[in-house]
Amino acid sequence: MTGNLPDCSAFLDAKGQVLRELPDFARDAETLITLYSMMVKTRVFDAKAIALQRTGRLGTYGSSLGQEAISVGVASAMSEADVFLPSFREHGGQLWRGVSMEELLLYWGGDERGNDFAGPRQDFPVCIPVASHFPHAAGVGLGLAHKGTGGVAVAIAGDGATSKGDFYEAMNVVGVWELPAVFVINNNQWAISMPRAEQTRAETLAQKAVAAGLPGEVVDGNDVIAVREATNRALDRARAGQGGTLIECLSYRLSDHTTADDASRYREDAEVSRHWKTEPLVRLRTHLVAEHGWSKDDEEALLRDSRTETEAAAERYLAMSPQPARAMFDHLYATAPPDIAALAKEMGDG
Amino acid sequence: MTGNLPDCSAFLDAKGQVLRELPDFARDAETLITLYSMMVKTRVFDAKAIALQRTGRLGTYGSSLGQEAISVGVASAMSEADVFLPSFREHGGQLWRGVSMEELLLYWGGDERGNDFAGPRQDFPVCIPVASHFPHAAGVGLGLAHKGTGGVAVAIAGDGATSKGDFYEAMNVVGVWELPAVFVINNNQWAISMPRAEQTRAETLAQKAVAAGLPGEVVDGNDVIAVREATNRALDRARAGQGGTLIECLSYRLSDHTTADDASRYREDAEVSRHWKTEPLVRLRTHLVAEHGWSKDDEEALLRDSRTETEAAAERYLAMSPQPARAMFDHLYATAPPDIAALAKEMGDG
Amino acid sequence: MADLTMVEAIRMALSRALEDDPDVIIFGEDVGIDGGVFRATDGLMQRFGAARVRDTPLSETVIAGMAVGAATQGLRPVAEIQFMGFLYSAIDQLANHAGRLRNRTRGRLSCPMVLRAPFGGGVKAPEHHSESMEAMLAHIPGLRVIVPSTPARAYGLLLAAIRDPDPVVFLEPKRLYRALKEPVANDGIALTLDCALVVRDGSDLTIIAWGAMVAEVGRAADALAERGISSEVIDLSSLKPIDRSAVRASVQKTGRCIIVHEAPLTAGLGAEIAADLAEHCLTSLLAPVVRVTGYDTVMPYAQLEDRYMPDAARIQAAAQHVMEFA
Amino acid sequence: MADLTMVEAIRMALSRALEDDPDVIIFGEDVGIDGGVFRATDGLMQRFGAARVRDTPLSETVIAGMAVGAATQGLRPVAEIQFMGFLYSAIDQLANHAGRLRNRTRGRLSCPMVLRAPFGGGVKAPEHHSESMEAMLAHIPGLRVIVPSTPARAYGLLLAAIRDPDPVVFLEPKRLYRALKEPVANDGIALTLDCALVVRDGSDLTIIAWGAMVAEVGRAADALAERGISSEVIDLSSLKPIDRSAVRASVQKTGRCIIVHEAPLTAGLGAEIAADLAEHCLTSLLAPVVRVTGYDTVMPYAQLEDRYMPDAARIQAAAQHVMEFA
Ligand SMILES: Cc1ncc(C[n+]2csc(CCOP(=O)(O)OP(=O)(O)O)c2C)c(N)n1
Ligand SMILES: Cc1ncc(C[n+]2csc(CCOP(=O)(O)OP(=O)(O)O)c2C)c(N)n1
Ligand SMILES: [Mg+2]
Ligand SMILES: [Mg+2]
Repeated sequence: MTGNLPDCSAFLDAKGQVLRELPDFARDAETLITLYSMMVKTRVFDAKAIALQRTGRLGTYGSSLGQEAISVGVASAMSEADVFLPSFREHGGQLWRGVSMEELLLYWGGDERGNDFAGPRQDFPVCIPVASHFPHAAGVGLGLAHKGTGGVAVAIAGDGATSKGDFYEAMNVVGVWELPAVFVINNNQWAISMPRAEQTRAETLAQKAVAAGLPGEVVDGNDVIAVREATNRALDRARAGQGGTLIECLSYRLSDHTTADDASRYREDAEVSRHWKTEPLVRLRTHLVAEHGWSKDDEEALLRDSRTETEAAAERYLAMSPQPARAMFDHLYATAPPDIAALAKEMGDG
Repeated sequence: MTGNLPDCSAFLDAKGQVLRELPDFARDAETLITLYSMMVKTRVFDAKAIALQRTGRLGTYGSSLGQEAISVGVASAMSEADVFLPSFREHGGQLWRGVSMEELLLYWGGDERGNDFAGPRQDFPVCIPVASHFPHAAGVGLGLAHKGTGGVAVAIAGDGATSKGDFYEAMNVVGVWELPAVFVINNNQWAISMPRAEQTRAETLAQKAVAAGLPGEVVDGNDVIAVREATNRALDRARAGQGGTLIECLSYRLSDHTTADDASRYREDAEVSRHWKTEPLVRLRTHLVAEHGWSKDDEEALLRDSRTETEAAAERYLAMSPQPARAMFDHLYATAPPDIAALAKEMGDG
Repeated sequence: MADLTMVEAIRMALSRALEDDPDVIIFGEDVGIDGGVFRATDGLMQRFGAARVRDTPLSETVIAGMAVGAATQGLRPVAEIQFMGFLYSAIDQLANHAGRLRNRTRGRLSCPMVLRAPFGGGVKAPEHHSESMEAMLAHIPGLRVIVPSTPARAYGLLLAAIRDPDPVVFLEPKRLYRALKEPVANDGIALTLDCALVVRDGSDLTIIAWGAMVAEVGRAADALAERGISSEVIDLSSLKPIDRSAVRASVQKTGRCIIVHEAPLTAGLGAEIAADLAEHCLTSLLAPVVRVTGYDTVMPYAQLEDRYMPDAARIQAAAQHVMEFA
Repeated sequence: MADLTMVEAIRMALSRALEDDPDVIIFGEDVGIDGGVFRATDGLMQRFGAARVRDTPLSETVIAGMAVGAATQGLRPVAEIQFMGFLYSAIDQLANHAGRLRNRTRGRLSCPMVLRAPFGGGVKAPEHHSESMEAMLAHIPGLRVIVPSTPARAYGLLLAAIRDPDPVVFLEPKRLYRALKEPVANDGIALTLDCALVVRDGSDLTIIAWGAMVAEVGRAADALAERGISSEVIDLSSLKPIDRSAVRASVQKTGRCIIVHEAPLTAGLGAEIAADLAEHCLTSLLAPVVRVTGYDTVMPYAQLEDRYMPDAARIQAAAQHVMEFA
């Protein structure tokens, strides 16, 4: 069974104590509050999404409970020119990048329009087939390098994803072509019912980078500062033409795999409880309170605002009229061949 | 471009000098002569196969020139209970295991009967889709372990094969399930026109084992003693229930990729010439001469015998009557469904 | 004889196979302690041990390829792909290896493996979880492709697939996993592979379907019967090889044929059946052979999937069209 | 206007595309200094530089997936799979991503990529080098699948594929690479995609084929003409989408149809065409629609491949059968 997390690079420990000199960005109260706020918002959004699913108003949904620091930390390090390629559990990163809650709900509610975000137009939609977006990230990196935009492709997936050949093949080409691409692993210790230890004999997932001649490192994925700092360094390397990096972020999936899963079938409550002690929000809050005067009122206001925003998004989502059936033919091709055009017409507006 | 080979574990250097204490088997003249003889025979067979191809009597053929020590070394370490899963360039290993020259010619001549060897009935036929037999080796290892035969699956493929996801996925499961499987890489520095350096940024191919938590090692693939010794150790580990190993054998493809290839399009003659100095036969011959009284007569007799055997096999191959066309339906299923049976019947014996 | 759902019947067949034959092993993602995401293997690891029912890493290529390798060593692997949308990575192993190992070695090696995968829509699953790409598999020489349509059929066909000496892809219509129950005896009796089943006798037209569509066709046939149209319904069951004589015999009798499947129209398996009729039953045909299928577009997300999949209404409309043809 | 072989015409189209559009890039195994194993990219790396014509590691999944990613960034990747037998590992990327990226993002992202692959038999290549599995690709929503049958068609269709804003699989009949020459102008003019081409007018029967089989059909048609049978020959060219109206129009005229392809019969693309006729042209059909195809078995090794593939004799026999049908 999965035990406690091994020691790894962190700036804040689980109790919010500063372990080593903070990077510049983490000495700025505003920055830290923004990071914290997005993590809280993500958690509030998660809860709402699950509630919607439980009441039949959303499809199967995978919560990011406990892993908010990873995708918020990663996304917060990225620039607009970069391209984010998320897996299905990185809601916080998508929100940070500018995808709206309403769009996320649309997607998880089973409506393609959720992928047509107004926000980061160049970002990829969620990738469901595990690890199959790593090759895209290599290609995006190739494209960005070719166009000389200075942008970097940043793909994120889970610990399970590291067992797929796609992950390996993509790392390999990123390595040998020195593509500007950063691969992040949200190692939440579980792939549905499969504990990390049974996924691979490798001691760390970061060490898999050795196979591609890439640098790989392990960071505490519950410390948003550590995640952002590691991502910063990886992005700098990529922008400097030094190629890709693999970052393993250690965290823990505090929730079921998705709303369709019942994790009590395969793991002990005690293990979950233990990991609640190291989750990412408390430590940052403690630090904010201790160092930056974060007050009870601030906290309550943040929660209230997050809930208001989430509720409003949910209401807009629920009020949206569905696409007409013929929308299934829209955008299949840039120009519909005769058969497709005929089908769309036949279906009418009903 | 690919330079000289890095230093790596060898017992005999290119000049046949003993570099370190020989393993027991390599102090036995008879064993060494058997190894040497099979390497010579393989080279003679290769030349004949190419001649047959050039005169339109064989299909596209990939020579193993310069890499004879690898598959002979590997196969010679294996027992009968083990299962060999070769790629398309490991004729020496197949011959050692008991596949006949005639069967090899049949296969490369485009006749399925070449895979129905009288010899090692459990061995796999040649695998053409690069690296796709590594998953088989994992499964064979699983089967052997399940049946408790003490057998080990031994798969071999080229440097290019290490870029395929199949290789990685298979290593990973071998690692985490501790399967009795040995993966050998014939790193002949080229994958068709792709030099090793452009295949991956990894410094060695052996280090790819790190990704699966497997031990990996680099040996001098031109030293049959080193190859056999490393394979012995890997097999021992596997038989002792300690799981798999990756062995990278450094060698050089002295020939074109296949008879359909023209390597002068993409590499310098000088590079090839340089590698002729380190090829595997000379060093062992020198050692045999110096230490075990191998004489000119012995050498000539060996060459004569090898040629006689090869010519006889080629004659038998050329004399074989082809399969009837309906043979294409044989063995599609254990029991032919009606359509297939009808097709076979319809085709008659013509 | 217990009333079982399809997923229970599948579990019973797997359990029976594990009991009867020590060479049967099961592996796939989450098939162990979790019992499979649909619970098809629930309790089997606990009962038969982790050496026989085993969770694999997240590697579809290896799941299929390891099954090939294990099958050559006398095991009978029953491997699971969690959803058909993730089976594409296994196609290389199916087409380049499983389907040809016996043929290319002239019978020396064989590949008695089963690859199970839930498939099809109708449960409002996330993207990539509702595909029906059985035609791609049915095109691969050397495979068998089986789809059950009821719990009892699932039990008997799965036992047959596991006992078959050649590779079988066993596709389970997830929409039916819990949709209905029927009595299923744990009698260890395998059904015969390669056979279609006439599930309803009729005289006016033949309707061919498989998997979840068989029930949909049944509903349509009921409605048609009320309007005096007598449908013969065939559950194709074996998608490869196709039981062509059963299909032809029915169409020769009725003179009309509709084929129903969830997969997209173009190059779907319905085409093969219609083509077979256009060659072998042309003179019997009183009306066009009509296919009622998923449309030639990407399977839409949950909100529109009902509008994508054939339903009784579309089947009835096609039947009406065929009956009125003159 | 030079007389070119098909492989030369392909090279000229690639070269033209690289000249005309700085966003066009080429990658694949051995496409660089070696110029591709069939020399389709010979000299292109030398001329356009290694940043635009680039050898990939031996990774088909990444070749296809990297093309998807690069295509979203405004590049026009023309990626090569060395032989169709190694394309299976790319199917996941084609089906789960390339074919649906535009649709699933409601047009926000698109995938203007071309995946080239030599396919088909007839050159006595080793095992796994002679497959024709185009039907599997034609079943995937959102793709285009194109097969040229002559050098000039290859030039114009490849340019069209590269300029198309959506993913195209471009399958090159390797048997034709050097089989014949024809004048091909480097005029930069793309042919229209999605269209079949009537390559021979006739009145007694329609014969439909693509790729290398078009020439084989031509030989059969010559022989049939000597016996007074007039064949209309259609080069399907676009396997997805199918130009159904062209096929139907011809069969409505001739009343008879034969379809020829190298791929195995069952669930091959011929089925789709026959099925379309069985639905839409039934009353025009004077005879069964006959498919002359590869057999439903593994492509045999070189010694027997001639006996596997359709040839003029088999096509003639089928035509005779269809003409004599009453
Ligand atoms: C290729 C593929 N195989 C199987 C699945 C089904 N599946 C969805 S999530 C999942 C586990 C993923 O685990 P991990 O990569 O650790 O990500 P996490 O869910 O923990 O975020 C599986 C097996 C899938 N989506 N894609
Ligand atoms: C999956 C796959 N892709 C492409 C090919 C075509 N091909 C045959 S051999 C080869 C190069 C193999 O290089 P390597 O693995 O180093 O083996 P070597 O030929 O050097 O022994 C390629 C690309 C193939 N057989 N299989
Ligand atoms: Mg995980
Ligand atoms: Mg090599």
